Amino acid sequence: MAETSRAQARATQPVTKDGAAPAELRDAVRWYAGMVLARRFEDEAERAFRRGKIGGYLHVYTGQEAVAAGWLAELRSDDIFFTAYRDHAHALLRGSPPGAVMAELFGKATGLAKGKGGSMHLFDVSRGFYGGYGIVGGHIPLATGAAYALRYSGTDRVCLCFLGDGAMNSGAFHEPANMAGLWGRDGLCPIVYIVENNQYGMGTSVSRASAVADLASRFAAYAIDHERADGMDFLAVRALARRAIERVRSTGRPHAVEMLTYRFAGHGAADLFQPYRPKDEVSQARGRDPILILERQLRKAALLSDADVARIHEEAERAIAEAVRFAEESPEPPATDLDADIHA
Amino acid sequence: MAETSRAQARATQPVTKDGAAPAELRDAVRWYAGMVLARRFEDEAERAFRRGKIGGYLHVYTGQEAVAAGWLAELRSDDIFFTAYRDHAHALLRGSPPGAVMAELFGKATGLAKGKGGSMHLFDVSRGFYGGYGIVGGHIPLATGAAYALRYSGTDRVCLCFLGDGAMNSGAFHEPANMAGLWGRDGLCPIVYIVENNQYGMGTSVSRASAVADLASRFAAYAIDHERADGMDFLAVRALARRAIERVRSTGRPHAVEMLTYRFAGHGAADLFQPYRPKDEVSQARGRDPILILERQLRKAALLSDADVARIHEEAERAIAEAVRFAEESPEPPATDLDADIHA
Amino acid sequence: MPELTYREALRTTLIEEMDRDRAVVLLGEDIGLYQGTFRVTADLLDRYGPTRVIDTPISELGFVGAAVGMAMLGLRPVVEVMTWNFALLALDQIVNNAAKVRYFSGGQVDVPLVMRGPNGAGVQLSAQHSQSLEALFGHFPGLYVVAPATPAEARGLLRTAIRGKDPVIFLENAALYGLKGEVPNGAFALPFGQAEVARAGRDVTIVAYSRMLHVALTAADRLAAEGIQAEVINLRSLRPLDIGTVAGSVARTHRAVVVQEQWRPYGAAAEIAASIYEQAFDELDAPVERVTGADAPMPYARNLELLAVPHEDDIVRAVKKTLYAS
Amino acid sequence: MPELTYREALRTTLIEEMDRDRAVVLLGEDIGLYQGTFRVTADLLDRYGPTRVIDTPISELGFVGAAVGMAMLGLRPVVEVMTWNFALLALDQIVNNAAKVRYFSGGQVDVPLVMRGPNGAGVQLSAQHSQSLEALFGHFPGLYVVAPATPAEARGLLRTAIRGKDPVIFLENAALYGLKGEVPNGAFALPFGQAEVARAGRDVTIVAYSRMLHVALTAADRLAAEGIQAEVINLRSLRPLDIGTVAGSVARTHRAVVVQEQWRPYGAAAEIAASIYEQAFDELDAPVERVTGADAPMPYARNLELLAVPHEDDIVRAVKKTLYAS
Ligand SMILES: Cc1ncc(C[n+]2csc(CCOP(=O)(O)OP(=O)(O)O)c2C)c(N)n1
Ligand SMILES: Cc1ncc(C[n+]2csc(CCOP(=O)(O)OP(=O)(O)O)c2C)c(N)n1
Ligand SMILES: [Mg+2]
Ligand SMILES: [Mg+2]
Repeated sequence: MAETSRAQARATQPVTKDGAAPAELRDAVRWYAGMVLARRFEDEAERAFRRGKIGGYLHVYTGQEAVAAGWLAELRSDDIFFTAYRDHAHALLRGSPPGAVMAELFGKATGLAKGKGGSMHLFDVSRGFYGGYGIVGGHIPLATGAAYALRYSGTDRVCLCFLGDGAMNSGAFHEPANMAGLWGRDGLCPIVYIVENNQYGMGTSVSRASAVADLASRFAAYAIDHERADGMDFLAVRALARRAIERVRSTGRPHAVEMLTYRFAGHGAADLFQPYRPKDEVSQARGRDPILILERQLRKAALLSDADVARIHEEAERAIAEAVRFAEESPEPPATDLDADIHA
Repeated sequence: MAETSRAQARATQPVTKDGAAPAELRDAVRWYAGMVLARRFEDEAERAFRRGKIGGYLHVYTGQEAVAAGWLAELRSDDIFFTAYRDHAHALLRGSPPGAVMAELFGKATGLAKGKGGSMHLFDVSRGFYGGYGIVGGHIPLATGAAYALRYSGTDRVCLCFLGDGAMNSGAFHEPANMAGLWGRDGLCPIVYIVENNQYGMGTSVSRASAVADLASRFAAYAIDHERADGMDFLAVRALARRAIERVRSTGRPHAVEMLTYRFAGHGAADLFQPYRPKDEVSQARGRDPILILERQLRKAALLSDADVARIHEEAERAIAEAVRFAEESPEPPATDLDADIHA
Repeated sequence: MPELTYREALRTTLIEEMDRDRAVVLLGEDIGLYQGTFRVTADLLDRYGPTRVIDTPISELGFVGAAVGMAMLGLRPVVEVMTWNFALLALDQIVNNAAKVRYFSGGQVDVPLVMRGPNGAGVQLSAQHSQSLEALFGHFPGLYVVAPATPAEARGLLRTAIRGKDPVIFLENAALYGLKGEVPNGAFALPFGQAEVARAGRDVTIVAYSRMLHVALTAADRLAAEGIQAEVINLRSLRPLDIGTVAGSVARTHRAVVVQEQWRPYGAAAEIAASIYEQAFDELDAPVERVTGADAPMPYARNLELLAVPHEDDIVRAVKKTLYAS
Repeated sequence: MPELTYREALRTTLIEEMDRDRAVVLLGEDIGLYQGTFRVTADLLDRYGPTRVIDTPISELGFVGAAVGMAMLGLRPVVEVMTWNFALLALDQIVNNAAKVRYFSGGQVDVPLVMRGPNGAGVQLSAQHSQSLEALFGHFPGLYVVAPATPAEARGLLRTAIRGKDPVIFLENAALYGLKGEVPNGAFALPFGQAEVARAGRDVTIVAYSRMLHVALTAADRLAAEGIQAEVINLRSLRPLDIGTVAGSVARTHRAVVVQEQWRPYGAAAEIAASIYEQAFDELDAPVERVTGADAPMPYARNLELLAVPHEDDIVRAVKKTLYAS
């Protein structure tokens, strides 16, 4: 918590005395643009879902962008990460082409996973993105083992494991977290567990699902260092991410961070009325839109002008329109793909 | 911890100033006799195993007797409990006939479970003993739901759930513990989790299996009150059990206790050489034999004489010999039992 | 008889049983405040309160096991699994405790537990959310496994399940929740292990259950237009399997096609086919045909998904194969 | 060729592969300091150290999933499940991640994971510890499921499993660990999906695998003494199933008996029998007989347990039934 307030303090005074931008501001405009792109992508995906172009489940990331952006901004290009099904922004912010991401949602052969995975199973292994999983908590053991493999293989690569607040009540969280604590003693588990606490698992609030509200504190049960911080402020997230990733990289020990955030949209595209949360809670949360927070900070630091903002939004608009066109025009997977990729 | 030392202090001064025995000493001789009986039962069971009279797995409780005795001494007759496969002493101390327990191990029709469950699956529902389970951790969800049912049904009955240190690393521990924390808020989960920390899960010591050595502290992750105490001193265990059970009964909230104890024998009858632990660790632990500790306390309080001790051992000897005879002479289950008890 | 949807049949039966017996409690993820993913439990939290309609954390192993414990202590929990896919996480509790504890306790406990929720493929839910797991559950003694295909069956089988003393795997299907049909009132209940002749015919026997029943009936319509009279058997129950009714039909038609949605190897149709041969080998004029899903994880792309699940065409083709084989 | 026990064949193959490829690591409960419940990994902790021989907590879901993650990152984990019963707790990781991640990632990852350990009944281990789960695992595409019956197969199939790129369910059997047999040296490997004619005969085909192969061979000996020549097929692999070899045999013998240890409903013999009919219906002179375990949770009492598992008598009886049926 001390960490957080320090980071927050820095974020509100982004330019240091001698006029040099601190590390968090390095190419922050690029990440601002990335967050805008991710947001526009989600809006368009929801529209495409209603047009019947996207099937199955669709879980958008609207409101949480600063978390993925802050962490991926500090992730080295050869590092890796895993997440659950709310995964579009993670792919986009890591640099996967928006067209390939959209094509995956459209179930097309040009999709990130050849149209075989869909929205919940984005993968871009060439960029270190190891998926995209639909069983709540199911990817946490994978990420933990992957972290072990990275260190076992003699590298200093690290692994990020994004997970939801709801996932923390699963045995699939408890068991690998304990193993990470054990393996970390020997410096063999370079992982950061990033709990994206968006306050709800579907319609169940954290306080109704978890016996303790302070989710970070649960990592004490596994001897994993942990902290809790605002997840709506990109600069603060990024500063914290840098320190955490550096530490994990140098020690090989796991680290955990609970990011306080909010899901602006419904759980999935079918969750329209959200009887489980008050409307004003949502509008209040929207008042702390991570994109607008960063925008204000960058403007204040004179790193972003009205013209820049307009250009970034236009570019995002264009990129997403292009992605949709690409997805629409791409071919379906060939019938022979049904039986492909089952075995090597 | 404070609790423990207070209890220990009391235990060494068992008779209060005005000469009245404190509550822990109430019928303590009876529990001493029960522990002696349980110990003799285990010795005989191991012998019968080597004679080929008992098959499958055989996990004896030698060394841990004060835990089951201390808790069951305070359990009301209509209360219930669950445990794992190391369950003979629990049945005996609750009053199940030694003959029926031994007959179960012998696979006889007169066994507690008609010979269908064996050593790992003792059951005596008439006495509130709901088993006896072989999958590590698998009974913890059952016990938690059972506790809910007791309170839901409007009773003030409570449920004890004995579990091993090794079981705490399973999702089958984490998930119900969290639910107990939640249900406890409404006073709907009158359960005590009794972690029998005998230092090992098979050949894996607590420190090699659990990222934190202080197992009780893990219950903080579920907002469950917890304490840690010596499990070798019957009087101390009993004092603690009385307070814990009273509290759980009156509040309907879960409580957790880690009992520090030791398994004198191998994990199971096949675990002869125990390469995973030093011999002197075992002999040192045997130096704090719970039966001898209680014996000393009772002698000091003048509640037990040499003659009493001799008589109690003789009676145990006779009871166990009788149990073995009963088991040997009992018939096998009829062939028709193979298909019985599958459905109602 | 009123017309109800499959969903309403389930929901009103829950209400009737909860009104009748306070031992009936519901547990599951988002069944309360969220009103249930498929709204089968809509409004029930308001009606019965949070001690009877229990929203659980995402803890399948934990809450299924807790429900087993409740059942052992005399409650009658009805667990909603949001989809059966997630129940794989609870499999140990289902097969090692629920199904067996009566047995290994020597008959000292009842386990009146119902687990219900949608089974099988939806629309583009991809590999982890599209499994049809009846063969897996059907393998374990101690369980009942039923799969209602109509609103009436949904009510009749659910009532039997709730009033029983044993664990029941109650397999619904997402595509059926909106299906309408007449549903008997009152204490209408259907026994387990009784298949039904859903359509009479003399040329071939088609065996199906759950959603595949409707695909089979449509196929039978098409066959009828070509002059082929298919008899369609609706199994209703996978464990126990009413092989008598199936074999009786085959004794009349001498040909059989078994339909299942899942992967073919070690799927339900294998058991049904093997049992048909055992009961009616001499009656058969052609090998039993199995119509099954593709032996692949479910792909997301709609075109591939359509190739992965059985359609009426596949049934028609299989029927013809049995007819022209002999 | 040296004579080795099944256990030694497994252990020495692990050693050879670990010496050859540092990517091979072992994980499991008590495989290190305790030396392995069945001593298959005896001494390996000393040999390779704790980073390659990883004693895990009692966390089946966690360590199986971790091994899948290791495999995705290029290691070749070999997981010991103390017995396959406990793997039910890890089923979600096995079928939803290990088996499918190659597919739903569009082929972006390999999963060279081996899970091995004893499957099937032991002696008086009772209901929770005596399951024979091959039909369950065989159902899921993306998995290989093999069941070596001899020391040579143990080595040959384990090597193929470790060097492969896909998850393998490697089913051993506690009763076989002490079995001796000749085991080829060097890089001896057996391909998956190839059954073997373990004994030639012209009168009837007996299909078996794992421990049941030996029961079948003893039954064949007894039948031979009565002048009945049984051909015994050792499947070795359940997924894929080499139905060609089986059907080829049935085409010669015109009769088949399939043996499995598990519960009959939805068991492996159903798939094998159904496949035989599909490939060789016209060749069959009698219905395929299934010899299976009793449809009950495993009882503890030895007399009941003996009634619950198949014996050579049951096979002999089934063979005679096929012979005198036609
Ligand atoms: C094991 C399992 N149980 C239930 C579900 C259904 N489900 C999908 S998402 C979800 C909520 C998860 O909440 P959280 O982890 O907080 O992630 P968020 O959706 O908030 O990003 C549930 C219950 C599932 N996919 N897997
Ligand atoms: C899920 C599961 N995994 C593994 C085993 C094998 N096993 C039986 S007992 C045991 C150790 C359990 O240790 P602990 O919980 O400390 O109980 P203790 O034996 O010390 O009483 C293990 C690993 C099992 N029975 N169940
Ligand atoms: Mg959430
Ligand atoms: Mg222990």
